Formats: sequence, C-alpha cells, structure tokens
Amino acid sequence: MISPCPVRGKSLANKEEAPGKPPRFTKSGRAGTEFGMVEFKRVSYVFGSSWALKDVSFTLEKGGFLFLTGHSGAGKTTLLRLLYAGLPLHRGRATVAGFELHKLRRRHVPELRRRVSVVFQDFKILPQRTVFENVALALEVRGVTRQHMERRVRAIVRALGLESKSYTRCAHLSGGEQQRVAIARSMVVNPKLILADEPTGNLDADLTTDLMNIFKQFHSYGATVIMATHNRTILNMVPDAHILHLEQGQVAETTLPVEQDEPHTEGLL
Amino acid sequence: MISPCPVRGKSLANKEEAPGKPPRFTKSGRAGTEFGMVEFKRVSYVFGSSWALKDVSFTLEKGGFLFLTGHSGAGKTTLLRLLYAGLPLHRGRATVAGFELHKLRRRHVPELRRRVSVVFQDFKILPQRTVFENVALALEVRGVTRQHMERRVRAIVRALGLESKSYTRCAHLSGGEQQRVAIARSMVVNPKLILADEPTGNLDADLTTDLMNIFKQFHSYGATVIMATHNRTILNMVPDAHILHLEQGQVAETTLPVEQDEPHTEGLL
Amino acid sequence: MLRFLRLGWRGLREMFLHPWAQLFTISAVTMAAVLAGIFLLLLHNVNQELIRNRGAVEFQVFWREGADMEQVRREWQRLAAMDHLKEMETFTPEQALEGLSRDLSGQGALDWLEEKNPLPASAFLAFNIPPGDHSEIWAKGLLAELRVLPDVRAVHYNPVQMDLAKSWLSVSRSVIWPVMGFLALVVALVVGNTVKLSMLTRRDEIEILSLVGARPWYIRAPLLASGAFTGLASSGLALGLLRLLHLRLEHVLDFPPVFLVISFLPMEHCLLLTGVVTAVCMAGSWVGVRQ
Amino acid sequence: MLRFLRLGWRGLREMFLHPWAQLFTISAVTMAAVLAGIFLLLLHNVNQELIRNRGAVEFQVFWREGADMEQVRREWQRLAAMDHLKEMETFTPEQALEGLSRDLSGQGALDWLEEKNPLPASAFLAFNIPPGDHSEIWAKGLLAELRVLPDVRAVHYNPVQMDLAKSWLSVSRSVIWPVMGFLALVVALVVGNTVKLSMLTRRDEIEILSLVGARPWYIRAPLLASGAFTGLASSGLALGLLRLLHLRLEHVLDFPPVFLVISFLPMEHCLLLTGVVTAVCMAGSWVGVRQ
Ligand SMILES: Nc1ncnc2c1ncn2[C@@H]1O[C@H](COP(=O)(O)OP(=O)(O)OP(=O)(O)O)[C@@H](O)[C@H]1O
Ligand SMILES: Nc1ncnc2c1ncn2[C@@H]1O[C@H](COP(=O)(O)OP(=O)(O)OP(=O)(O)O)[C@@H](O)[C@H]1O
Ligand SMILES: [Mg+2]
Ligand SMILES: [Mg+2]
Repeated sequence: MISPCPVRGKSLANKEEAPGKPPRFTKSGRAGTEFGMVEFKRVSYVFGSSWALKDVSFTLEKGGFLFLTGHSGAGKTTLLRLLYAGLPLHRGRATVAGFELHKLRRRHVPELRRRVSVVFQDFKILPQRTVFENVALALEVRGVTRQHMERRVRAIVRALGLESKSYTRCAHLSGGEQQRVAIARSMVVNPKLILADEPTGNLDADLTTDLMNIFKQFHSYGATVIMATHNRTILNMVPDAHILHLEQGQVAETTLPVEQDEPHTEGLL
Repeated sequence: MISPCPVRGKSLANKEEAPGKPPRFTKSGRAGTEFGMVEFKRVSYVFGSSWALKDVSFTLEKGGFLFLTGHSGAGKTTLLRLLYAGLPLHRGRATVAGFELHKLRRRHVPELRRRVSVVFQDFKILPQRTVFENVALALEVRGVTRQHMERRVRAIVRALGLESKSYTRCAHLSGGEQQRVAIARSMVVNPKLILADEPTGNLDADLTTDLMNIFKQFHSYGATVIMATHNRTILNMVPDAHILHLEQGQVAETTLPVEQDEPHTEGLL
Repeated sequence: MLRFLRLGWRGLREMFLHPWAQLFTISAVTMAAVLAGIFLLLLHNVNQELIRNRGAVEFQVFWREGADMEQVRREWQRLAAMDHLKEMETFTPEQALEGLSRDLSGQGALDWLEEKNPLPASAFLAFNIPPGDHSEIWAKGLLAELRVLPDVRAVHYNPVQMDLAKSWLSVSRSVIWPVMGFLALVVALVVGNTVKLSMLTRRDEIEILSLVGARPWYIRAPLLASGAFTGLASSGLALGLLRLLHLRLEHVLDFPPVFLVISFLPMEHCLLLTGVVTAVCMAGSWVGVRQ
Repeated sequence: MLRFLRLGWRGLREMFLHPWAQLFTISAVTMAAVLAGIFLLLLHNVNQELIRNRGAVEFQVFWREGADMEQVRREWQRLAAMDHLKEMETFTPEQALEGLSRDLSGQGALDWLEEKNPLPASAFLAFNIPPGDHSEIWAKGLLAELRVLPDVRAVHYNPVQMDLAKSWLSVSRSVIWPVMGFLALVVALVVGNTVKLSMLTRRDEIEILSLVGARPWYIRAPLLASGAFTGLASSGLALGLLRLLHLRLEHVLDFPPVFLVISFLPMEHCLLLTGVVTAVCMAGSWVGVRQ
C-alpha cells in the first residue's frame, strides 16, 4: 500500500502555501475560507440555453468525503469542472482550495489545478506516452526532482497493479488500465483535494474495492474527496461519506448540512 | 420501445446475403458455417511479447447471448477486436457472421463490419457531429435511403433517452450520453450480431436496466449478442446467457459447451 | 454517380467541421501557389523577351563603290521580300556619310567629303532564325546567297549574334524546364504535406468510419472532394493575388531603354497552375487516408 | 535557466512522438524556404548586375582637327587620373580612321583618305556614378569640366544612360524591397500555417498539460524549442538544397556575350533566411498554443 503522507516527502499540494496560512491576497480570487474546504453558493451553469446546474449550494468541510450521484446528464461532471476551473464560474460564488472561483484570474488557474487532483471521466491521458511518463507528468509540472519523482511514481503504479505496464504506451492499454493510469496520476501528488469523476466505470468489483481503499486511505490522512459515481455498491464502502444527489442540475437530496440563510435573505428583500 | 425487426424495414445486416443461404465463395474468407454463429478454435493473440489471448476456443450458436467477463486486462476487448477484424487473426481459426477470419481479405473487412455491430469501450463517436449524425452514420455507410434512416434513427434515439440531445454535438455530451450514442449507433442497423464492450460503464442502474432490456429484445428476435462487462449485477438480468470468463488471456471458466476434439487430435499425433 | 455527388457534397460540408484546419490549409496552399505563380510570371516574361530577341541574325551588305544606284535599289526591293526578314535598313552613300558625320561630331564635320563621297551603298538586314536546329547551316546559306548578289562587294555577319541566340535556346532548354520541374516538385511537396498534415487532424474520423463498415471509397470520396475544393479555392485565390501583384507591377519596367510591360500569365499557364495545385491537393487527400 | 534547458530538451524528444507530423512540417517548411531562397538568389544576382552596370555615364570627347597631338596626349594622361573613372579609350585620328574603315568594310576601303585624314582625335570616357542622389548635377559638372579642356571641340554625352541608371535605382527601390517583403510574408504564412497545423495534432496534449496544472511557459518552452529546431533544420536543409541547385546552375549563363557567373547568397542573406524561418516557426508554435 502506498502512504498518502510520506514521512520525508513534503505534501506537494501545499508546496507553495501551507494550509491554514492566512491568504496573501484576495483580489486575485484567493479566499478567506480554510484551505481544503469546498463551498458552493447558489451556483448555476448554462450551456447555451440548457441549465446544466441550477442554484447548487453546499459546503463540504475540510477532510470530508462526498459522493456526487445522479442520472446520466444530471450535471455531476459540470460541477466537478467548475471546481478545477475547467469551466468559468459566472453565476453564484464558490470557494475551493483557498481560491474564490467567481473572482479567479486566468493566471491563477495553474496554481488552483496544482492543488486539486482530478480523475477525469474520459481519462485525459497522453496516448503516446508511457504509463510512467503519464503519471510522472503531474509531478513534473510541479517541478519535483527526478529521484523523488521516480520513487513516488513507482509506489503508486505498484499500488494500482500497473507495475508490469510501466513502460507501455497508454495507447496500448486496456480500458481499465487507462482508467487506473488516470487515477494514479491524480494520486501521485499526494493531494489534499481529490475530484474523481466515475473512477470505477471500467473496473471490476475487486479492483473497485482496492481502489476505494486507496481513496479511503487518502481520506483518513485528511484529504477531501469528491467522487461522482453511478455505482451504488461503492456508496456503502465509505461509511462517513456524504451524498449529494443531483437531478437535472439541481440538488435533489443530500446528507450535507444545508444552509438556509440565502433563501431567507431573499425573503427579506 | 423500438422494434428490432420492423415489419416494413428489411433487416439491414442481411441486405447482401440472406441468412441460411449457402456461402457463395469460400476462398475470400467466407465460411461454410451458419450465418450468425461465432466460432473460435485455439485462437491466440500476441502484442509484442505479451499474450493477450491464449488458445481460446468456444462456439456460440446463432441467437446466443454471451457475457465476456474477466479482470481488467484479461483480454476481453482483444477478443472482440478480433471479431470485427480490428486486429488480424494470425493464430488459430475463427468464424464470425459467415466470414473466416483467418482467411479474411482486406477488401472484405467493410462487409464484415456491416454485419457486426460494435459498441466500443471508448465509444469511438465523432465529437464534432451531432447525435443524429453519429447514429445515422451506421446507416449512411450501408447506403440506406434518407427517409428510412430518419425514422430508424429517431426511434432508437428516443429509446435511449437522447431525444432532447438529437442536434447537440457529441463533444458537448456527458459521458453517459456519449455511451448511449455509441449504443444507439450499433443498434440502429438492426444487427444480427452485436458486440458490446462494457456498454454500461458510464450508466446508472436505471439506465443499465433499460439498456439491458433493449439488448434482450434484440436477442429475443434472434440476434446474437456478445457483451464484455465488469458489472456483475447485469449477469443475472439475462437468464439464458452464457458466460466466458477470461483470465490472463485464457478461458478460465465457461458455461458454453466446450469441444474436446482438438486436444484429442493433438494427442493422436 | 448521384451517390458519388452526394458524398462529394458531404465532403464539402464536413470541411466546416474543422474550419481552422481548413483555413490554414487553404492559406498555406494559396501562398505556395502564389510563390509558384510569381515564378511562372517571371519565366513567362523572360521567355517572351527571349523569343522576341533571340532569333535575329544580322547581316551588313556593302555594295561596290560607284555601283548603279538604280540597280541597287531594285536589289533592295528583292531583299525586302525575303523570308524571315525581320528588319531592314538601307543606306545610300549620302545617307551613310550623313550618319557617319553625325556619329562623329554632329556638326557636319565631314561636309567637305560630299563631293567625293568615299562611302558605298549598304543595307542592314536582320532575319529571324526559323525554328529548328539547323540555324547555323541556314545562316551560312543566307550569307552565300547575299554574297552572290550583283555588285555586292562584302557581306558582314556577326556569328556572336548566332551564339547568343543559340545560347539562349540552350539556356531556356537547360534551365527553364528543370527549374519549372523543380518548382512544381517544391509546390507539390508543400501543398501535399500541408494537406497530409490537415488529414492528420481527421485521422480519428477516418478510423471511425472504417470501423462502422464504410467502404474505402465512401471514406475517400468526401476527402477527395474537399481536397479538390481546397485546390480550386487556393489556386483561385492565388491567381487573384497574382493579378493584384501584376497590376501593381505591370509598368514598373516600362522606362526608357527597357520598355518592358510585364504581361500576365496566359490562360494555359493559369489552367496549368490550377490543375497542378488541385491534383496535388487531391493526391494529398488520397495518400493522407493511408497514414 | 537549467530548468528551461531541460524543458527545451524535452520538446526535442517529444518531436519524435509525432514523427510523421514533424517530418511533414520540416519538409513543407524546407520547401517554402527553398522557394524563398531561389528568389533571394535571383534578386541577389540581378542586384549585383545592376550595381555593376548601372552607374556608368559615358562621354565622348572630340578634339579640334589638327590639334597638337602632344598636348592632346598630355590631356589624356590627366583625364586618366580623374576620380570615378571606370573605363577610358583614346583614339588618335589614325586609329579613328582605321576603326572607321574596319567598321565599313574591313578591307582598307578608306585607305585613300590617309593622307588627308578628316577625323579628329577623340576619347571615350566612362565614369561610375558616385553614390548619392545628385548624379545629374554631378554629371553636368563633369560635362562642363570636359568642355573647357583646351582644344576640345565637342563633348557628347548620352543622358539616356543616366536615365537608365536612375531607373534601375528606382526599380530596385520600388520593386525589389516590396517583392522581398511580400515574399517574406508569403513564406511566413506558409511556414506559420504549417506549424500551426502541426500544433493542431498536439492540441490534446496541450489541453491535458494545462489540466494537470502546467504553467503556460511549461507548455510553451518545449514547443518553442521544437519550433526552433524545425526552423533551423528546415532552413539548413533549404540552404543545402539551394547550394546544390546553385552548383548545378552556376555556369549556365556563362556564355559569350552574357558572361554571368551566378553567385551564391552572401553570408548575411543566408543568416537572414535562417533567422526569418526560425523566428516564424517559433512564432507559429507560440500562437498555435492559443488555438
Ligand atoms: N460543453 C457542453 N456544451 C453543451 N452542453 C453540455 C456540455 N457539457 C455538458 N453538457 C450538458 O450538460 C448536462 C450535464 O452534463 P454532465 O456532463 O455534467 O452530466 P453528468 O452528470 O456528468 O452525466 P454522466 O453521468 O453521463 O457523465 C448534460 O445534459 C450535457 O448534455
Ligand atoms: N495495442 C496494444 N498493444 C500492446 N498491448 C496491448 C494492446 N492492446 C491491449 N494490450 C494489452 O493486452 C491485454 C488485454 O487487453 P484488453 O484490452 O483485451 O483487456 P480487457 O479485458 O478489455 O481489459 P479492460 O476490462 O480493462 O478493458 C492488456 O494487458 C493490454 O495491456
Ligand atoms: Mg459525467
Ligand atoms: Mg476492454
């Protein structure tokens, strides 16, 4: 098993700013909220004329574990894309990893993305590169030294059962293997906030269990996890997880504490 | 619900050769076996130095339903790729849809692919085209007239709940929607042989049930179905289905009748 | 046939799915075609100049002093009717003296010679070399013919002139066609590569079509149509640009001793350019499918 | 800095992930550069010819008949030492008569004139026009200077010659630079589009890098490096091809009256070509990231 918090390796996500440190500047989109917390306030998103998200509000405390559920097309991926600035936030306010998304400047996007590790639904791995290179990419981008990189990549690749494929091009991998590469890449940076979009779609039950154990381990070491999934069986694997169920872009059901102040404020106006 | 065998529409898969008709020429790779039957005899496949399939033999009768199971990387996709001539067959003999794969000529590949409808694990849809265009593509390629095409495409798109997205580019669809487009494209030609690779990976339980009902309907009208899947719950949805469990490229377990003659023959030599 | 047209039409519509790639391709091809066109324009004009000047062999015929001017004039008339004659100038002794005098000082310096003019009657004849390789022999024949005219004392002819003509011919043979060929090759490479490169952006599409059972020509017909469109559009644009350039530069060499009005490419050259570019684009699309 | 170098190195290695696209790009860019190079070669040689010929103003100086030849010879010596003199030919009356006689018939036709030679002493002077725009005034000054020489009766000078020189100057100003600019633009477009097109094949890669948190320069440095490599490799290849072409065609115009040995591009032009192509390739890579 890999250790999410190696004793010697520093936590990479926090390389530039220690958690809890007061924000240095707020104009640029840095928030005053605690690092690692995710907060949405009446967030909406429109594609052309169709609402992918409508008035979504929730607060996930630092170290929380959230399952995003909902039918196909409910808006799960859209919500996650907003979180890593894959889509610009126009309506509502959101805070993630110490950044205020509604104020986010273009040049701060890379910084945000280094704090948020994403497992993409369509993997987004480089087909012409090897497994090792793909996983190492996340570290390389963060300027990690070569030796440290090798050690961490090997560990995570072994943990996901891809050892024998380390030097295979990703174009030559099976669907499940590609998905595991995507997961490995997001895990290797020892993230404090993990967004995983349907990370088990191409994996069988055994691998799914293994994988959920890895996520749980990261979680137990303090990482915040948001996972979109269709797989009902995994919902029970994390006992203390919250669930946010989306229906046509709206929050239909949730086990998260819901703040009622905003509609209240509206009533006052 | 769409009708897999429309009264007026002719079965497209058989457009060029009626089932049961004796094969016209065998040199080119057409087989003497009955159309619709799938037969593998000691088939192996090597990628570089690693065996993706090893000595796989099975026979699936016409109208059969087969689940391919196995861990990630077991060789399910490789087996399916051989069936639609996505990989060349070098070792062993195989017959599918009236074609002998080990003798198949390049110019007969399109003909084979018109008889075999495939749902690809990575969808393989055209991101810049609309849902309608993507689904219609399978018919267009077969030279179907415009009116007939429209009717069928609309029916299948409705059946898969994509009606409201008909004129959306596929690049703008959610993962599950894209998967359904891939399924719709394979279904629209009213196929006699369906290969589906992990068709429910991005779909929730309700949609999966709906989808399996469509597959079962095709099956009940006489189509042969081979489906690779990790999802154990769907195995029980088709009571009369066979299962072929692969492990590291070899048949580990199967409910199909296994022929024992080949090892026997070997023993005689 | 109808189906083929429909596929072609589809190809054209599909170009708009990759507008950027198409735009890049068309502009790159256009520019390559413009470059080729400038070369063609240059060669065409140089060639025209050569054709206008190359073939002339010049003879100077001197009659005996005191030859009967009546007879000389009759001979002049006969000479004026000769084949291939391009230019003819005749000088009576008086004219010759006047010219000489003018050449020397312009002030009637030789007026005192008028009474006893020492100069003979003469004629300057320039002939176009007729097509064919035997110009040397032909010129020798002409020389002999002129020498035996009655009362002719001497015929001068300048073989350097012949050399020049022959050299130009050999230049236009040994340079212009190889250069044109090389040029065509270069344009073909640029255009072909550009088209192949833009095909790379459609590789997935081609793969998917083949996976759903499309026959090769079903895949190729639209690509050929869009290749043809790219070629036609690009060469059309290129010709337009060339024409603009031409209008701008038409009279730039039209000054005193040169008097060269640059002429535009003739129809055949335009068609050639269009044809080559279109063919190359279509070939590029065809080959691109294999990659 | 070290990091930057490492990124550049990575860019070069990554080119081999898309060997086809790179090969296409390099060959298309090479060909565009070759085309541009041929133009440069042409312009360079034409320009050299112009510079060699343009500046000559020619004077013909005639002395009075019966002028003292001793004094004339002394004047010739003075003339021979003048500034900017390019060519000088002198004729005593005897030489002039001999030349005239040779011109007329080549057979001593004017031998009877020898005793009473009507021709004056003369000199032919060709001057290079010194740099600067006042050539007209300068030539007028020279004319006046020559006219006042003792015993000089007349000085002829051909203003057409001056016109020609001036026209060439204006041509090379009004045509050559605009054409060069246009050419550079065309090459930039072809090269830029080719590079951008090949960037399209790497669009996914760029998107993924940005999604995992790469800073813009982390994405760009490798692309710039590979752009620079493409540019250098292409222009190197292009110069090689040009040199081959040049070796093949060097002496093709070196025949009797032309005697033009085509010279290769000077170092600055080569560097210019390399620089422009490389810069354009790098700019193409830079812009390609935005698409
Ligand atoms: N780029 C886009 N342009 C237009 N519409 C889009 C775009 N992306 C997503 N949509 C639409 O927004 C809605 C929500 O999409 P989203 O990807 O968030 O769904 P999802 O919950 O992730 O579904 P799935 O489980 O199928 O992945 C869908 O109806 C989808 O068609
Ligand atoms: N093009 C290829 N080149 C080299 N190896 C390959 C190639 N395609 C597949 N493989 C390898 O062959 C093995 C079988 O792959 P296959 O795609 O058939 O697995 P699978 O059963 O479909 O797995 P999954 O459930 O993850 O999709 C895997 O180990 C894979 O890495
Ligand atoms: Mg999704
Ligand atoms: Mg698979």
